Amino acid sequence: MNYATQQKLGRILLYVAAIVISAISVFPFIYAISTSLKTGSDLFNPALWPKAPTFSNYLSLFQTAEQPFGRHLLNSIMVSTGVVALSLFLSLTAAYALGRIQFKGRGLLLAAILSVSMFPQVAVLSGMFELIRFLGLYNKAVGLILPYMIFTLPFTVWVLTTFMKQLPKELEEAAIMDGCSPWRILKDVFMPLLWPALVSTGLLAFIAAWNEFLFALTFILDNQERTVPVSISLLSGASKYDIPWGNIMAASVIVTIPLIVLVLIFQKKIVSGLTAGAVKG
Amino acid sequence: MSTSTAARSRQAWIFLTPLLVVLALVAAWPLARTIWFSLTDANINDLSAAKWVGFENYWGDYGLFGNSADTNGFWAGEWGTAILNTLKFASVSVTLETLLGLAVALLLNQEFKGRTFVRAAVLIPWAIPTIVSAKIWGWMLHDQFGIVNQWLLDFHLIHDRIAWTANMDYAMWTVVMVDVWKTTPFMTLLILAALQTCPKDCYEAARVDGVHPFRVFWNITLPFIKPALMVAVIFRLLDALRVFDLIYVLTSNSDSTISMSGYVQRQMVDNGYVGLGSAASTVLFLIIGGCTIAYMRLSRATGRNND
Amino acid sequence: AGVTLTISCGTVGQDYEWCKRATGDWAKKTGNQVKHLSVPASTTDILGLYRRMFAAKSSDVDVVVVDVVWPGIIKDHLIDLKPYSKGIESQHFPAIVKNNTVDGKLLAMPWFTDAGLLFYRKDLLDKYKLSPPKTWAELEAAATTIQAGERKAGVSDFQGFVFQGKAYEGLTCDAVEWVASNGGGTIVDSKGDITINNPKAAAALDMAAKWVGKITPPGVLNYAEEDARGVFQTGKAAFMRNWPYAWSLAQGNDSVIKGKVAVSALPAGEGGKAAAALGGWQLAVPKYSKHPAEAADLVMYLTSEAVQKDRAIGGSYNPTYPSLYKDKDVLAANPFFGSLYDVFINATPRPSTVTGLKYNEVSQAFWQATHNVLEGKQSGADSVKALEARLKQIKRQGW
Amino acid sequence: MSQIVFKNIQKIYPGATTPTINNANLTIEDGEFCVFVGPSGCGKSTLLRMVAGLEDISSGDLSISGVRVNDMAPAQRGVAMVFQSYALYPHMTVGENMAFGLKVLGSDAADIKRRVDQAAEVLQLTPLMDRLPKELSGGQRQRVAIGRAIVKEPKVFLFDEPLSNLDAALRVQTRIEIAKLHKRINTASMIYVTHDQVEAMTLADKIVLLHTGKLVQERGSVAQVGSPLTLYNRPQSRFVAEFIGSPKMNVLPAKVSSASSTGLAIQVGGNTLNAAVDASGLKGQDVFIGIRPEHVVLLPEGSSTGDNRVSGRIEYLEKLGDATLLYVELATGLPSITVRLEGTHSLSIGREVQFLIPAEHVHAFGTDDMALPRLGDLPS
Amino acid sequence: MSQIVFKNIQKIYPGATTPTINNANLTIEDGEFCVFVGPSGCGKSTLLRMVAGLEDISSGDLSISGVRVNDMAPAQRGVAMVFQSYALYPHMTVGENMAFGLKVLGSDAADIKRRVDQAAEVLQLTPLMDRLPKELSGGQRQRVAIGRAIVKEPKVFLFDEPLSNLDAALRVQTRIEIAKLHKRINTASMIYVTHDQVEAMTLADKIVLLHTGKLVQERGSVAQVGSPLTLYNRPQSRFVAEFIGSPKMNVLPAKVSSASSTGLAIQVGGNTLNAAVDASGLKGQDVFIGIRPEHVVLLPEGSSTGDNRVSGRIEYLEKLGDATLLYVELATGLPSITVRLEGTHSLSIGREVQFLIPAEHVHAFGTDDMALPRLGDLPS
Ligand SMILES: Nc1ncnc2c1ncn2[C@@H]1O[C@H](COP(=O)(O)OP(=O)(O)OP(=O)(O)O)[C@@H](O)[C@H]1O
Ligand SMILES: Nc1ncnc2c1ncn2[C@@H]1O[C@H](COP(=O)(O)OP(=O)(O)OP(=O)(O)O)[C@@H](O)[C@H]1O
Ligand SMILES: [Mg+2]
Ligand SMILES: [Mg+2]
Repeated sequence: MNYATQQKLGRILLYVAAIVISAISVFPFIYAISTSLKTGSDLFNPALWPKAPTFSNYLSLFQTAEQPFGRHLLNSIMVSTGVVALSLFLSLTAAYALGRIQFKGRGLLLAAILSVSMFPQVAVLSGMFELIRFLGLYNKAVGLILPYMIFTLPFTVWVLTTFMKQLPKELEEAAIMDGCSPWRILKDVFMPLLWPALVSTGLLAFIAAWNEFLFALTFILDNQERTVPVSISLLSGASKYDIPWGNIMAASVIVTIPLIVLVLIFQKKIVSGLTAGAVKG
Repeated sequence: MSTSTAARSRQAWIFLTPLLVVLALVAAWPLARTIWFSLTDANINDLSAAKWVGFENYWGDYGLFGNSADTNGFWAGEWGTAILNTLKFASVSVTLETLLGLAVALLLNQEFKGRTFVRAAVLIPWAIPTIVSAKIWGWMLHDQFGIVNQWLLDFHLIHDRIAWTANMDYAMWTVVMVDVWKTTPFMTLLILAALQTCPKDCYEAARVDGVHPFRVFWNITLPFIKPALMVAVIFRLLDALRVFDLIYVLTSNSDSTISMSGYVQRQMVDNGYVGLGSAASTVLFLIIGGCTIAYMRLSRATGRNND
Repeated sequence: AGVTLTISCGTVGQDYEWCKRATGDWAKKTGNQVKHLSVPASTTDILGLYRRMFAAKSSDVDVVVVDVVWPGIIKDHLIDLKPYSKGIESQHFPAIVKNNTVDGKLLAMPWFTDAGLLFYRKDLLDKYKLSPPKTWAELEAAATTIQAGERKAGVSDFQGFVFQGKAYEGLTCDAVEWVASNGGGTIVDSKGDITINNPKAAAALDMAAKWVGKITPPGVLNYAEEDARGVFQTGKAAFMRNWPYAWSLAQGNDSVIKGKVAVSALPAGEGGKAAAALGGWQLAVPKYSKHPAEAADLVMYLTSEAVQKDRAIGGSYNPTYPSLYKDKDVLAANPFFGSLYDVFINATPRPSTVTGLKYNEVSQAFWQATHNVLEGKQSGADSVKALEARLKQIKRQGW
Repeated sequence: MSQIVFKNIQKIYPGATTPTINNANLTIEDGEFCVFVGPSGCGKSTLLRMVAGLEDISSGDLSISGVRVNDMAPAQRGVAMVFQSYALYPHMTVGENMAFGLKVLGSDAADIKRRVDQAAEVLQLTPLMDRLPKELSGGQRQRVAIGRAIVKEPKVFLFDEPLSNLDAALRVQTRIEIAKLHKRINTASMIYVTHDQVEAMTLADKIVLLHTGKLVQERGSVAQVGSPLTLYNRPQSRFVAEFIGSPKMNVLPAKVSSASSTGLAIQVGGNTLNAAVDASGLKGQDVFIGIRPEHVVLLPEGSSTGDNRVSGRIEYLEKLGDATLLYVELATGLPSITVRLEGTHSLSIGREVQFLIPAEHVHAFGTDDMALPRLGDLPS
Repeated sequence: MSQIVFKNIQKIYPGATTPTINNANLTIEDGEFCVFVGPSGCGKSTLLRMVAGLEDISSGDLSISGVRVNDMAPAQRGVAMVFQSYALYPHMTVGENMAFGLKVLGSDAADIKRRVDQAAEVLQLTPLMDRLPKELSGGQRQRVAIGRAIVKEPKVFLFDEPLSNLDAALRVQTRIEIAKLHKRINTASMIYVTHDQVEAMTLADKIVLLHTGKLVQERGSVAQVGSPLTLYNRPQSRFVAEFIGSPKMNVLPAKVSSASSTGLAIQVGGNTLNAAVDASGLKGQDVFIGIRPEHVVLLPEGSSTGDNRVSGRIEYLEKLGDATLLYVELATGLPSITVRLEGTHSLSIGREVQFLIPAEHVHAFGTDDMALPRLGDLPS
């Protein structure tokens, strides 16, 4: 087989794989969309497409004044953005120290940071509850940013440290020779090169914060201040046993969309910032 | 490198301070509380009435280990099963996720039309809240009106509906499958970022050398992404060992699939035994720590440490 | 200008609408204000939330809804309503009042009640010329006949009987019904003695295990209420054990079984008498409320006969006043209330009050033991024996 | 059998407006040692990478051993390459880097070891075999890159500036090693990119000089192809003449006083110079004459003036040990010229000196910058 | 005021057992142009990086302008550096790369633009200002790296092989540009690492030649410090003699027949040679004599034999255009020697030839490899 046909075949395989993977990934989401367009007994019908599609599930989400879903969306966006911004900032600076400077106790520190996220969330809940009340952050959406650090920080610090380590030493040296302060090196030289890592970890941290349930449920009682996962869990049907599938699916579809938008926005950054051309060998 | 090592490490601590302050703030108190509670008989009903009991929660008639109720041996008991279940779940799902994540990341690293779309599509499973996606899958896998059984029937792949989440032979694998579906994007995204750091010229050298793509992957790509891969696996491992939501929603906290976190949840929240639950958390913490160290040792041993 | 109370009485949907209406009326009447605290849909989540708030002595909520099995669990955090009830509790179902009374304190006022019922397809019973089953054996026989017939007729996945078999509180309810109706007692008796290790209880569990894979899909081991209803409401099952809520949904306009459904009391066991698990909700006032008097007044108002009647008519909530089951307005709206009066008044409570703080653990051990039997991992006899040992360990020095 | 033929090769980098390589036509014979030279950025690496298969060919045909390879995978072309950026595998030690290509081919372990050890010996890498690339000096990295190619003994070698970071001694030694390698495997063709004239001159069977800048568009990428001495002695254009030779050729504008097929007489700043070139094709009165610094002869002080003599003032002077470079200011209006004298001389800046410009060493270029054919029997 | 003093400097890389730099003592005067040369891997870059502050000093003192800088941050030392591996910022364009250092210093925008444009002009980078490093050729990257240092006009310049990827013309031009820069900012000291002898010779006020291998341990890192011609004419040791000069000096073992302070007579393969060296300090009968290829004189065919004459057979020959290199086999037992002849000669491989080895050009080394002082007035 010659190279050209081989390449063509490779392309075809590539597309097939891409289609299969996308299909598997997206299918449950499609299913969620389809369910969100169903009501009543139609919900129990396995058919993919609803008999009588309706947007009533979406409308009802935004029509309940006591459960302001729109407001909850805003809260979630605010909290998650805050979490990402703060944890990226904190971990970027820390990663610089941990990844590029050899100092005593570095390994121990990394281990300690990692161990923070080794406890199950329920276990830290009561302590955290006391802490939140003590700090006066109880019942405030922004107050969630702080407790969320407990699970985003170890992750972002570790990932960024790893990536930071891999940048060529010569670049930092060149920047040092140019008179850059460490902060400047971080900001002007490393950060642009770390975009793929920053965006990836940022997205993952965002999603983690966006989907967090337990803290959000426990630390917020005020209806105005809730975040979406809790909001979804508060959706209920006509009675205690009746699960409002249609509404839940509609809400899930809505909460997933901002994340898709984020991915599309940061798309380019996920693949860029290569170090090509920087140094020899 | 650079000038005085002392000056550099001073800088390091300056850069670390904000992080450490925040971490101390959010983590120190809750974690200390957990460990302290684990040595008391605290009950959620009245935490202030907690009494020091030493290691009774860990060892003894009513403890995690050496519990007199484990008449059929420790591993048949509730806690023993939880440990086994969790280890089984974590090892299988993390392995699968890593392999699949790698494959998908390699795919996404190629240039092709529609890459943008696929990249967004691949992330969707991770983006849907766990509780919701578990419910969607629960619904899709429902033995009677789930679409999966329906399709399998329609295509004559099975002739009886399968009770995916109820049948104990399938339940664990179903949970693993859903977890793989859900968290592969996490691996994918991190690996993809790592793939971006591989220098292009090495690939060119390999191409000229006629290195088989598999070999390129094994000898060039893998060493490059290994540090990032390790971190990704560690965090997946951490999450998998603490799995709770997914199992809880899909199969409920039944003894056949209960995880260690599920056990903690059960003791601490459902039963209110904060002391015992905290002890279980602490043991879970130690097990996770042990697994992480074992994993790091193992992967360091299988390759040159390029630190 | 009055005080502001916060009440947690259900989330969106019907519960919330009714609650809001009634509290609004009270607020207008008394000049106070009422805020609503929404809680998650899942009962477990609600309880977890409350317990954490109580542990923090939070005064964020003044009136809480309380599941029928909770009074024992949160007894230390609720005020005694006796001083405020002025004896009105005697007009409610005594079983519920007893359930709500711990150590002589009336911790919660009954708000509405619930009980397990048998739903069946009267069209199919007619088709196969069967009468509604009075015993489990009859149910099994009828289900077998109908299932075989329907499958032959082409509905390949038709099921005889569906219930709640998932390892959760719902299974405890179902299994309590089986055991109690078979004369096997209530796990722990009112004195606190563990009674579950008896042949009748074992037989009841064995009986249920026999259904699985025969008249019941294996998937039932992971069914909650909605799963069962889903199967039943799509016309794929002949019998269903469920709560009254399924009634109005099954009779809904888009339901394929609309008009083909009937409800009856659950069957009885051999030589036993029918038993229905007691469900339902109460209202209570946490100790940490800053306005206990006003809060108690609100509770009394919400649980008053007039309000309950309203809710029964408009929302099919089963009232806790026996008198309302004879009220013709109520009966007009809910025809089966009358025929099922006995079921409601004799509903079997789970051993929650007596086991107090440890109820959840007891229930867990029980449903797990039942689940094991349903799975076929253990025989009923082995299972109840092991359960007894487990319960003894849980009990330690006492409940 | 590894003849390499470039036919109308063109390369336009994505995003670029003008081609980097334009209309390149070239044949490298089986077993030939071909050196690409040219100014920085002229496209030497690009051309080489096209042969390797690492760079798409925008148009034209490239064939190796008679087979069109435009669409053939690099691995199938049977080439080995040394990269300008080294492209060492950072996770492999020096030894592993060198062995990797062979391992991939499935050679047996003993053979690999033998070949790697031998190459390491030659390149003085033996003590470094267990180091990682990041622990090497620049020159050491370069040697590893060379070693990696050498051990493979392919049919076409591609070298991109393989010696540019080596010291003189090692450079000579490695150069000779490469020449020997070429002799030994005498069916292997080599393409070698360098900017070092000595390397080009000593190694090449054939030198390919590439144009840069707008000449690429005007005249195609290839400026001249030929043996080293042909390029040195008979440059086809002023571009070639100025590029080959170091220090570079002095070029002066001149007025023609007489021109025939046997010679050219010109006026440069008042002096008459004769040039042994065939000027029969010359049009117009203006020419440029060229004379290499090493061909200018210093006349003893007080020599008589006459034809082919120029005088000037030493502006600056560099002593190289074995030679001395003079930068001499001629009459006003003329560029200053460079003169290379053998050995060390006791001259000083500011002194007036007189030179002989031998007619047989004078080059002449028309206003189109093309050279007039030189007369006489020149080595090639 | 930017004198740089190395005092007993030692560098041991972490994990290494022997020092890479050992006992280096050296003073670079204010405004001096100092070139480090030495074999590949001898520690030139390491030494340079220590001045820059990028490499810890294991022991010893380094001072700039009289201040000990061992622990001073690189940025405070007032140095600019060109890296051997370029180290361009990959995400910045050529223009941004060059401007970055100035921006960091807070220079005003107009000034930055002016200086960058000017440097770009000199380095022929103007058309490439908007490209990213990955879109540049090797030589172009190197020029950007140089540009980045030049624009900063610091008081100490550090260049690590800045020209190694440039073609001859550009190389000369950039070299002159650097020399001019040095003249212009004549308070700036420069340290320049190169392996190119011509560069070293033409640029250096002072050359520092470094030892490699076990000589580092035995004699310290610095082999000899001096002006270019001193190193060429009066190498202190055989190491220096062989390193400086290209092709390298021929060294032959010899037996002493007579030795005095005014000369040395030796026997090489049956011939008697005289050397103009002060042999008074010589111990023992064995010496090595050295003669540079360019100092060997080809005698016309049939010349009479006599002192200072050797004959041999041409083994191999390289034509460089302006010169010819002969590799000549002498009597058996002796290494073959290299001879450099000016111009092109009609010699062929295999021919027997006779050479004169002028006594005044002969170097002699004791068995300890140290040179005997040469007599006469040699340029320096
Ligand atoms: N990080 C390191 N760890 C260990 N050894 C190193 C390290 N960096 C350099 N070396 C070794 O130190 C020696 C000196 O290196 P250096 O880069 O200074 O050499 P150099 O004189 O610049 O050589 P070149 O001319 O080849 O660039 C070399 O033998 C090299 O292998
Ligand atoms: N990826 C690219 N995109 C755009 N232009 C490029 C790219 N790579 C190289 N070029 C340009 O193409 C021209 C030729 O580059 P090439 O690397 O072939 O030069 P070279 O002759 O090898 O030069 P050097 O001797 O400096 O290495 C240069 O002007 C360079 O700027
Ligand atoms: Mg190049
Ligand atoms: Mg170096």
